[in-house]
Amino acid sequence: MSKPKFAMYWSGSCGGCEIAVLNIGEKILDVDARFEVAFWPVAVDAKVKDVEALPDGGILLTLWNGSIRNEENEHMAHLLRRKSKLLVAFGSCATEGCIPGLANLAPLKEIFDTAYHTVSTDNPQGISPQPVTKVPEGEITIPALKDRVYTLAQVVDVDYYMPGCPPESHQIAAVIDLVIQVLDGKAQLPPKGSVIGAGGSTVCDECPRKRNVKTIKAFRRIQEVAPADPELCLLEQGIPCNGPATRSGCDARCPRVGAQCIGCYGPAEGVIDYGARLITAFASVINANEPDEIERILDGIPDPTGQFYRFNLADSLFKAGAPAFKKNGH
Amino acid sequence: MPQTDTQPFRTALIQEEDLSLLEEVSMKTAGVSHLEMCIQCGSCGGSCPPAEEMDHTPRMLFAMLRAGMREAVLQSNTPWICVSCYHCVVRCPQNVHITDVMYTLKSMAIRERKYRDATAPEFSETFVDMVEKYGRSFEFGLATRHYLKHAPLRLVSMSTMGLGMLAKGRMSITPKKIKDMPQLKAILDKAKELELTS
Amino acid sequence: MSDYLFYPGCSMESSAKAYYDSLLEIAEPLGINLKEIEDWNCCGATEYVGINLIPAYSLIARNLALAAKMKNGTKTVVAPCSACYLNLAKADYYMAERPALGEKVNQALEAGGLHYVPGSLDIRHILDVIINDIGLETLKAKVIKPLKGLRVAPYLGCMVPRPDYYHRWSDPEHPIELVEVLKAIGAEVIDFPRATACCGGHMTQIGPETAYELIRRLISSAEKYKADIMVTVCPMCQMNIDAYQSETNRHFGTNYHMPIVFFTQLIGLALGFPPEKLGFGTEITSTRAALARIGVEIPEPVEETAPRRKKEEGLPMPPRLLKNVKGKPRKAEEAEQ
Amino acid sequence: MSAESKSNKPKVGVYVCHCGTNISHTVDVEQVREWAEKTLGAEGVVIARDYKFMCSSLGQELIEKDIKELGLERVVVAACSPHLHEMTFRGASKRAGLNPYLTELASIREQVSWVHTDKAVATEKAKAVVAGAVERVIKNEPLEEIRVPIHPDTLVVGGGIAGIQAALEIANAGFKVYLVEREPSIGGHMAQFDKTFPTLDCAACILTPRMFEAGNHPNIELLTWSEVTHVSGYVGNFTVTVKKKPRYVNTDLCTGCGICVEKCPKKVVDDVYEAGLGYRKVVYTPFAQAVPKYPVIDAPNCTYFQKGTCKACEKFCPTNAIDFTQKEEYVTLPVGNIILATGYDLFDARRVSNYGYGRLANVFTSIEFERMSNAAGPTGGNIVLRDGKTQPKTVGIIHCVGSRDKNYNNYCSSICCMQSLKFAHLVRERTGATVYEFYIDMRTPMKAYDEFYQRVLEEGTLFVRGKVAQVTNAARNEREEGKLIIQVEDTLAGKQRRIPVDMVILSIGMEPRHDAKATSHLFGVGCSADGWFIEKHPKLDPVSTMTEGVMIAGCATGPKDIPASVAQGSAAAARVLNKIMQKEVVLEPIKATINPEQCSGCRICNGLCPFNAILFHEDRMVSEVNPALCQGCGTCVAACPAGAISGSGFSNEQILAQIDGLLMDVNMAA
Amino acid sequence: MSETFEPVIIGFTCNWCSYRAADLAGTARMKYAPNVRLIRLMCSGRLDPTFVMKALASGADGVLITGCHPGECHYIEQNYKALRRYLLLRRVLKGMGIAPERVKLVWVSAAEGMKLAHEINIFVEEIRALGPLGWHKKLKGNGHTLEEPALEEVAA
Repeated sequence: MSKPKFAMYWSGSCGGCEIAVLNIGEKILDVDARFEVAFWPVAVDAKVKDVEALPDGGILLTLWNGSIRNEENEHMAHLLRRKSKLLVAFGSCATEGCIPGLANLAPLKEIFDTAYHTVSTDNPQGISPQPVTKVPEGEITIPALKDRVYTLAQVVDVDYYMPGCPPESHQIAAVIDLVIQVLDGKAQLPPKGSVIGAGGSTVCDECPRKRNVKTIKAFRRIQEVAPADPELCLLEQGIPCNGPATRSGCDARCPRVGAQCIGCYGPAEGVIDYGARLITAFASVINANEPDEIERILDGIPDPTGQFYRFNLADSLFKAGAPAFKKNGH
Repeated sequence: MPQTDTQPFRTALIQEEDLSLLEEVSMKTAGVSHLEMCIQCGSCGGSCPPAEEMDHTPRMLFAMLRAGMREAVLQSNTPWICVSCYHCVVRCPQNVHITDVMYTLKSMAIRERKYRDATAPEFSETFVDMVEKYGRSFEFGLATRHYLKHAPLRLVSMSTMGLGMLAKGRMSITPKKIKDMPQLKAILDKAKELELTS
Repeated sequence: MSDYLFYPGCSMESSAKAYYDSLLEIAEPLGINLKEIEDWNCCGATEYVGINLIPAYSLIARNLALAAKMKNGTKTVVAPCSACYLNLAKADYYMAERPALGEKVNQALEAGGLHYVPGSLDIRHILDVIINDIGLETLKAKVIKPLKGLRVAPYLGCMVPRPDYYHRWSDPEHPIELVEVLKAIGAEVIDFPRATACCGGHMTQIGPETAYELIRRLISSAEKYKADIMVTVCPMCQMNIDAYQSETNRHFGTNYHMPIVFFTQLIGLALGFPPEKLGFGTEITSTRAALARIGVEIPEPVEETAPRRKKEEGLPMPPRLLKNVKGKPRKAEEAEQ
Repeated sequence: MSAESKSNKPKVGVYVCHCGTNISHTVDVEQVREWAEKTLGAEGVVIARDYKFMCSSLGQELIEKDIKELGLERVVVAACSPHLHEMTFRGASKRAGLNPYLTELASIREQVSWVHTDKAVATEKAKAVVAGAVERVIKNEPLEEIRVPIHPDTLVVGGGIAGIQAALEIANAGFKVYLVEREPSIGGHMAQFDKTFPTLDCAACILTPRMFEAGNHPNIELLTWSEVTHVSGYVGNFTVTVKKKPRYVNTDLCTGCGICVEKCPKKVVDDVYEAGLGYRKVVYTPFAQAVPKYPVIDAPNCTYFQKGTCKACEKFCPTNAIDFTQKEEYVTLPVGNIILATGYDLFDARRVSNYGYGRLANVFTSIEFERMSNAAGPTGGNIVLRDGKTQPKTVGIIHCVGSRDKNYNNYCSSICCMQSLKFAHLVRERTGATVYEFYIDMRTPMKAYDEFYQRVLEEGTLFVRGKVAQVTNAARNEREEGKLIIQVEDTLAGKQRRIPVDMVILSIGMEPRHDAKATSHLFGVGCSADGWFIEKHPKLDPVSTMTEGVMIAGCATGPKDIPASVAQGSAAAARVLNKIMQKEVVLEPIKATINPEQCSGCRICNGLCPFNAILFHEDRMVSEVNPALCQGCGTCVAACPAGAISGSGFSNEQILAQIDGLLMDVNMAA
Repeated sequence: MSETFEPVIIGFTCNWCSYRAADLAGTARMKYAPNVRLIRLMCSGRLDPTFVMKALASGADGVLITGCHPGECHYIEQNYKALRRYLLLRRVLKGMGIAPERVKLVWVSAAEGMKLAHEINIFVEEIRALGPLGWHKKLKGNGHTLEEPALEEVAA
């Protein structure tokens, strides 16, 4: 009998997730041993038509890495959904939009201009790529951008979610192990829709730093606190650490080495809006009752929206900032 | 000061009540007058240094305002006796802006020509004329003009003092004038068109 | 050297020249840099408000608008004259408290191409600046010739400590600021019960009898407390008590002789300036006798002359409430005079 | 990552009330009913009815019947405010066997029909409100009320007359009371007074027996010279820590003979009991009838403690009871209920500088006068000037000092009028002096109070209606020389008057204790901005607070006279007794709970609970809510960054669903 | 959108003060704008920013938050926590290009039925002036065609 098929796809994202997978060391051999890699542009040379040729559900496991930024992403999402038994939103981009999702704070036009018509771009003729370009040979098309960045689950049905930017390699290994055990009938798959490769609590759960009741008189950026107390909870030192609201699973890597958590593992189990959790968490530790003083303390968080939605904007209640809905000539 | 014959003392209120009076005064007063908050405790009347000269204590005047006794209030000499010492204001348990209410009553009395002794109102008007003319007050002009009109006799006794002041260089016989009179004039002309309505 | 926007007021150039001259003299050594407001105008005293509100406040506000245009670094306007100080402060306060007034006044100002945002300036009296910005310690340090033995009656009058909407003073009726300053320059300050009583204001012009009585009350109690001289911060008070003293005497058949000078003049003396530079001699009621006393033996202490309770006998008294001069917590013994 | 499942919704019944015509005159009730049945059918509404009066027994039976016959699992009643009839309809559901917390009341009367006029618009809003309630109730979960046993002991804080009264009531009912007082003796302000209005019986004569009874009651444990430092726990189960300040006197050996006091060489001004008007020794009992009788050494003033010498008291003590080595000790007491009778402070008359107190010798405060007129006081009851000898010939009594004044305290201190009248009587009785009373309004509302006013009028006291402007020593003429001049407008004569007097008495008002805010936090009771404790309900529940098991009595909630304070002492005691008799308390099941799996122990919630209901387990690094302590405000629920805290009764699911419901029409339109 | 825009506003009330104020306004038959739909919480401290965002994202044009006056919180001091969250939430909204004025916090005691009515009327007008938010419509965009939603103006 032939090996079950495995696929991995890279849409709107940086590709770090692909590296993270390759980063799992010899485990990668198990993948090769137990699976036939049907489609994985980074690793093997298979074409989309090969995928189309497969029967529906022909792929057992697909790890989808990346957000849905353009129509091609969306098209592939539908295709691989159809062809896969298990579709996993792999990494922050796929699960919650991640950094690409921040584009949802700006109008499409502006994003385009920034990409093609700013000093950082060498574009002497000022070319703006068009969805359709006529050339003597005929038409060339490139996928049009969607009005905003979507998460995978916002366009197709997703079986499992695996957060992280990127997911920690040991977590990836664990997940692969799990699937293999399932294949061997040694384990059960978790219920559809669950989050895999992560913990059920938040980063503080894995953070070794000492914690007390928190009362903050000032928020300061980490470079302004020199040196930060290596033992004490960063938030208690006024450093806006997203750990309290961010799903555990990364083993508190950043706080361990004295950098505040920026929230790449996304919201904890059952949370509806990640940013909202941080708003109330940070507001709760402020030790002031007078509006003016509170405002003064809040000035210590120069970009609250960025601070709270760096990874989660596309999956937040608002999904985007108002400018993203500007009607624009694109 | 005894009740004058133009305002005979009566024990019954004979004027038409004008219940809008209190609000009108309050509205025309700078700041928030709190006039309606008066509890008639009399700390103003008790505080007032020249109270004995007044037809009515401030408190009584406020009661009359409430009662809508427009004529009597505007004819009362009380606002004209007020020396703006603000003792009543800081002692008032209800934070009524008493001094400013007095200013309002003066201006109303002037506008309606209700005051019974012209000395004070005309002194103010003379003062203001000077200011509107020069942008500065002009004590010499003010004093002379004022005394000539209202107290020619006092002028004599005053003149010794006046001369003293002149001699000591504390009074000049020529007025000082600000540079941008047109600007001031424009401002004041505009201001005179405006009324405190809300 | 700290900068202040300066609003002299009309009287400083005439009846209160002594105040002006002495202030300008002492400003430099005390580190006060006064930048006079460009083309300032009369504040309308207590007269204009009694005639027409909006023009009156527009008149005042023009000065504020001009000052606001000049402010760089400092937002503090200093006025030495009580009436000016109060008018400026009240205009600023009321324009904010009563937005309707603020709008109207600004409408008027626009006609002159000006605008004023209430609250954008701090309006303060020179005494407030000296005690709270310069500080008693600095002042003490500058004293060359303490006024030892000069018994002064501190007379603040009305419009500086009252109504005090901005709560700048220790008390509206028995403030200690002037007392503190006079003590700092070594004068012997009497416990003057009428320190904030009224001098009659403009009544000297329009109702002299009324004014004379108020003046009499002041002079008589200053005499009773054996003051050599009264010290004021207000041109109007100085004018009334100084220039109308003879009138008052004539009116009551008394023969008081109570000179009154500006506190800046005495500070000037203490800082070692020659009297003539400080406008001494321009007063109607001569200060010669009083000034002659400076430097002679200490006269009998205040307690015995002033009709005050004796201490350490009978029932104990509650300690005085310790008032704070801003930035300077006071010690118990200082509170007791 | 949202996975909404619309499957198997519970059966909901909707009942729209006409409330006579109160609702139906502005809301088309029939239309709402019909709409609920049709449109909300998809949401699980199986039946919708309207009825004239849902709260009537017939209306309620309607619901019960449907629950039984249609097997309703949720009920929504669209009628009046839940504060009116929530209990009623929960009761109906309960009777029909449905958990009462599965019933919601949608307020379409107070929030719709009574406040809007346009019928069409009102009807639409009513629909939205109903939709909100339906969506919400679907997410409701069955709740069980919580029952907690009650510890029979009671803590009474404050040994004034209110506290003493409360303690005695409870002790006499046979239950243990701890009475904590921060001064060396119980008795409070009342012990300072001479006579009490309006009956003029001597305060000591009526108070001392009560003090003695309290001091010797087998069920009352006195903790004087002590302060409560920590309170934890909840109704029925408080744990209180009390700091016992060192007396430096061994109370087991001391017989209260008073020799130490006699021999102590050092006198200091007594600011507390003698209100600064008299002196006391450094080792002292505040007053003769003090309970307990043991003296206290005032260490900061004691020569031995300061210089290491003297020890006169120790030398002369016949029982060697003096013990300079004593240290403060802490005792913890388990109690079921707490009564706060912490009383009041007096207004600092020096703040009214124009009245000259502290500057003019012969201006006295009411409390100084109480001491002066007290036979046991510093002057032996002689009414004299500050010189200690001269009797005043004229006395002015000024009302409302620091009260009814926006510059100081806005409120009326309620006792000052009567107290001033009492003073007038005493002055005339003892000195025959001429007495002036300066008042704004004469407030004598209680039993026999106005009669007393009449009596004082009759005695010839001169009343001047006017708030005194100033008291000064600046004379204007011989007549005023050497006198205190009271300057006032006689508002009834309409004239300013200057009245020379020898003595001025300022009737100073009551103020909240200077440390009231701290106390309110310590015991978790509400405290208004000015500092008076807040009653659970100012009219209907004046001795309870928002914190179950903590009662308040006396002046801690605002100025009161002795009868009122005593009445409140008894009332609070009654409240406590009925709790004790119930043996257990029932608590509303609106509580927060923390899911230990999700809690990461970040400790953000710990600081948020004013009732200290959230404890942190260092060992497991998780926080936990103590359900009996939790008051159900939900602040921690809203604050938890991990979403690990859920609040029963007001869960996220319920509220989010309600939002969906309230906005249903908007989304249908779109 | 129609010519006369009728805002839809979600109001959060505290069980002990503002909700009772609403009852009072009712019993006193005070009339006020029908645009606000109230939700009862036990305390303004229960207000989770999620609720506000949820309301705005699902079609509300504004959110009114009400609680006990400072110092008078039924739970002693929880209204201060509401205040802190509110102030931070407004900053985040601004960052999202949503006018922070769409969310307003007012203190209303149980006795202030009149004030509540008044505040509601004021807020309704303020939101009317801001125009519709219509976020629920915006989110309905299928990703290819965009309809014309009103654009927020936020002072930078």
